[in-house]
Amino acid sequence: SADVVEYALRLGDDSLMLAQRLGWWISRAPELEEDVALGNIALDLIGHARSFLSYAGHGLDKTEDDLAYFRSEPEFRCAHLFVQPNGDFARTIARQLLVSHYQFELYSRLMHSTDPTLAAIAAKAVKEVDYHRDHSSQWVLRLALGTDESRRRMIAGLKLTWPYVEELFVDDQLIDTLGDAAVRPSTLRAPVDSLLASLFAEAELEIPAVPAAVGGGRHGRHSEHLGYLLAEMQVLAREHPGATW
Amino acid sequence: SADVVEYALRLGDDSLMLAQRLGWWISRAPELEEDVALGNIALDLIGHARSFLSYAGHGLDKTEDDLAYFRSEPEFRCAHLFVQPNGDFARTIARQLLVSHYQFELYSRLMHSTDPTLAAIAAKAVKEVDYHRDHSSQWVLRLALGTDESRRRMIAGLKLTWPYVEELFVDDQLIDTLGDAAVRPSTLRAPVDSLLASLFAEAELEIPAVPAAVGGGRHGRHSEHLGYLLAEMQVLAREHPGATW
Amino acid sequence: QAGREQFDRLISEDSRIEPRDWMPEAYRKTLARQISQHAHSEIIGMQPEANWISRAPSLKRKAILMAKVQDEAGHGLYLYSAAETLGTPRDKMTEDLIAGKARYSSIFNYPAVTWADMGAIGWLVDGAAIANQVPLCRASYGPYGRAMVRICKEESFHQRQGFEILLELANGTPAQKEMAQDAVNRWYAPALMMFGPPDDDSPNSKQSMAWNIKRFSNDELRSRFVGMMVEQVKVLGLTLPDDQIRFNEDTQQWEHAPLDWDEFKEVLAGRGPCNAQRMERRREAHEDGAWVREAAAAYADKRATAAAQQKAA
Amino acid sequence: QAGREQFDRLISEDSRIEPRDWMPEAYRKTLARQISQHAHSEIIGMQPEANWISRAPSLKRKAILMAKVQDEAGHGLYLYSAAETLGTPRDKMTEDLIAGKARYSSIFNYPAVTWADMGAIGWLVDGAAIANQVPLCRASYGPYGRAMVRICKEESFHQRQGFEILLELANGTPAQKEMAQDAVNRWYAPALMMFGPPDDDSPNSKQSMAWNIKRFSNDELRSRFVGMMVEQVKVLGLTLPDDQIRFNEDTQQWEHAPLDWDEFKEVLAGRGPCNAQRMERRREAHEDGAWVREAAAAYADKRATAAAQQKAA
Repeated sequence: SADVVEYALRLGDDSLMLAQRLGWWISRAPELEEDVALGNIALDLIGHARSFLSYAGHGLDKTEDDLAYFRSEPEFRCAHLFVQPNGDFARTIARQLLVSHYQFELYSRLMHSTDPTLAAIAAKAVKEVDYHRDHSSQWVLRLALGTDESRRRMIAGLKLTWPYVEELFVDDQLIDTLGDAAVRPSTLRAPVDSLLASLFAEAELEIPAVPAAVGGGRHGRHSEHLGYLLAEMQVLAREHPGATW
Repeated sequence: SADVVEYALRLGDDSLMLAQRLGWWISRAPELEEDVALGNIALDLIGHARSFLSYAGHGLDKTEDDLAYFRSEPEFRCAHLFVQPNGDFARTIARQLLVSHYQFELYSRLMHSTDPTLAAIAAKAVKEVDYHRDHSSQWVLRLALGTDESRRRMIAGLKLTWPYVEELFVDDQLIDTLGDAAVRPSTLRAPVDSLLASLFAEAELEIPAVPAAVGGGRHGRHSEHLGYLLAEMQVLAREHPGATW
Repeated sequence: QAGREQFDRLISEDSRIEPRDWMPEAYRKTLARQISQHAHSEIIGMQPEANWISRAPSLKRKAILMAKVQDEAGHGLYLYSAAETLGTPRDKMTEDLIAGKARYSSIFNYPAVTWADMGAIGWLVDGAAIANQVPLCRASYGPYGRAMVRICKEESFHQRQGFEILLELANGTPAQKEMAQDAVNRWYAPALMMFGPPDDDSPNSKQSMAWNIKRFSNDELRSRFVGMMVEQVKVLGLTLPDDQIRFNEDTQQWEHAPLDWDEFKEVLAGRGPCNAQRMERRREAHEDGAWVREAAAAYADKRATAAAQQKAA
Repeated sequence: QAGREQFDRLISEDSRIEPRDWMPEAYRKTLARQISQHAHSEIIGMQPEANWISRAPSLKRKAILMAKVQDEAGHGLYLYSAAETLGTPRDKMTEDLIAGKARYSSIFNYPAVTWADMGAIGWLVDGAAIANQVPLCRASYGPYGRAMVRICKEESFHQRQGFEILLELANGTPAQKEMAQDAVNRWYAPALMMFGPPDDDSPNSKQSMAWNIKRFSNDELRSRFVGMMVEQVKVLGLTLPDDQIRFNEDTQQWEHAPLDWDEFKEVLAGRGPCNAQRMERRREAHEDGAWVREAAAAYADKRATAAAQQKAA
């Protein structure tokens, strides 16, 4: 249905944008092991994005590439968090921490979706996201408890990222309509908060006291960052419309 | 003639690319006075670019915007120096120092070109570039003689920029053909070197001991930087082909 | 006491207070807050427009936009200078901004997501700014009034450019026209809110009016602005997203649909779409520039010392 | 003395030398230089391809390219480990690279300016690398040979992917086909030069062959490679930019046009198009990552200390 398509776009666009961001690190990470690790995460995310976008494309008679390369900015459905700039390694890790905890809770429920395709994609993705969650949690501990400098940066990275968390947990009409085919975002807040709370306790970190930013990504209202990301991501495909690669 | 068109593209593309780079600083400079100063320089450069590209466009039945927004990467004729990344303020100043000394010597000769349009554009531009030269020279002194940190950065910025100087002074077939309509790049090397030598003496700086990079920009062989710059610069215009703004 | 009398006299004559004149502490504080807030707005206000410099769709528009954003830095400079005459150094004001202690106009916490926003910001946001600022050219504090004269001249120029951008889009392709209408839809209400809360919810206005800083109430200015816009939007061939605009013959005021003051307060409290981003960018530029400012200061010191030694020798 | 005899015996039997075995200092040095240079090439070689990750024109290609560049980081890791068994720690090798004291394959000093370069690099550059490396799987030093086995497997996979990219382009639109031919034209000669200078100008080859590190001469490998490419390019429907390729029945070797060894030496001396850029990027990543590595080390120390204390208590 059109509603499932819309929902699949949200899930696919989230992962696509974050994969695009993470790809930047490959060849620039603090150590070779992280070129590999961040590359793995980006690859997993692009895999999830392809599954969700292909599924959405079925309903629209479009390919995953039509959707990734030939939609304009307001047609994307990603939340703002996924498009946030990489910043330094700590900021990237902060974003990854929040995303992976959110996605883990989401997929571990979505695998019971009444929509069998969504359920199948989620069942596969949840195992990978579990590793992402572990990767970012370990880094949060290292950075928060490592040196003064790394602690300062970890705190700053969390602070810059925190305003974009709230949007992840906002319900809307689409969610009401989809019923048990989708996962209700607001139900994910408590489990995510509780896991983060125990990690933060171990890392001696506080929840940043910063106001939430207004989102709107689910309805095509994006931050100023997305335009640049799309200009770069789509440039070649758009230069050769109709070509195959 | 086609040769003058080609030459005007070189001059126009140089200034256009540097204006595009400098525009980034407006709203990000180290102090408000520099938002204004770098903005002025960028504006001057975009003015020069428009003059040269309009002139080139005459011969090609194209507008300045056709040339800026609808050429593909190998059709641009800028030298690599003008497309180098901004880096920190010191690197931007290093690039500006080299460009403005080169352009000053170039335009102060080109104003005697046998091509009256080129001569007129150069005569106007040379006065503005004289200010650019002064602006960057003053900053080189401040940074080189200011603090240890600023000196370290100034030296690093010069070192990163130096490989791209040599390309500016390379003659080729086109220059031979144009005769007195153009300025022979190799003749600019000595005056530029001598002015830089006295500035460097005052700033207690050395010419960086780094090898020159192979250029090729005049013949459409660009560095990896240009593609990104164009993707961003051209994205909107290309999304709306045929539109006016 | 003589100072107080002179101050009161100057105010009652509608003359100008100058930096060396005696002034009540509350007057000084009100002005310092207002002028620095205004300066901060110019500086933060550079960001949404700077966002389109690199992507401006023609070289002419790119040049105009660069010049405009650069002018805003210039306005910031005049205004910080004016505020400095009240005793607060620029550094301190900048620190307050970075630390989140100082305010700037909430409108800049909305994103500029399309090129048409360059038109809508020029036309609506600069338009509202001018409506606010023209009376400030007669503000009782001399340096502020004079800065405003200069700024208003440039702002009208900017507003005309914004109007032109929209006009070009509105007469362009269907996609361009749609982009223009969408931008007007998004910026209209935030622009109206730039005049500040309704008069019955604006406790400080009265004192500012008594001091000849403010000349008209928030609602008066807003009403006048709506009246201008409703005419101009017809020339554009676009519409304002408000079907309740009408001229009330009784009050001789333009009326409009109620505004969402809850949203205004949310954004003011930091919960707008771009508050965090704007502050981060400003902080980053300031911190990244620290070594440059230190170098310039150290170099100036060295030169001064050398000059003094030369003189002594 | 016993060590020397054992070493000579192992070499003459074409057996493997292992890290704990005695080995001549020159053998150790030659290998350490060769393996670390090879590792550096993997790491610097990530850059031209990483340059297209964000712009890859389909999601499938984006994923394949990401995986490839990531594999190169993995190859770097195996090779640094192999080199470490000869006594040089990874940090030291990295520092030498950053300081410009260590070499890497010159081919990566050319820019990857179009998407077709992803094809040409895979097909020609990885192709040449494989031709070079397959014999190294039998290199006398055990850890090197074993690393090469693993790497060669992945490289052939990469080469096939490069070939597929070119095949798709060559069968695509005229613009795509032109892009593919242009990339082949640019990468062909640099790829041939990857085998190193001609045999009469390669003074160290003989010793390396005596030690069973090298198995074939530079020219032999190059000739064999040209023979493979000249067949494959027909399948692509493209041409190699060399009209002098022919099989010499007398020598049983493929011949090709003379190569511009002056350009090779220029690039080797740092005067290629991208030498400065590649080094800068690596230095920047290394320096920007220093605080992360320090944090990880400090955290590991704290954990170890805490564990030790717990054990003691």
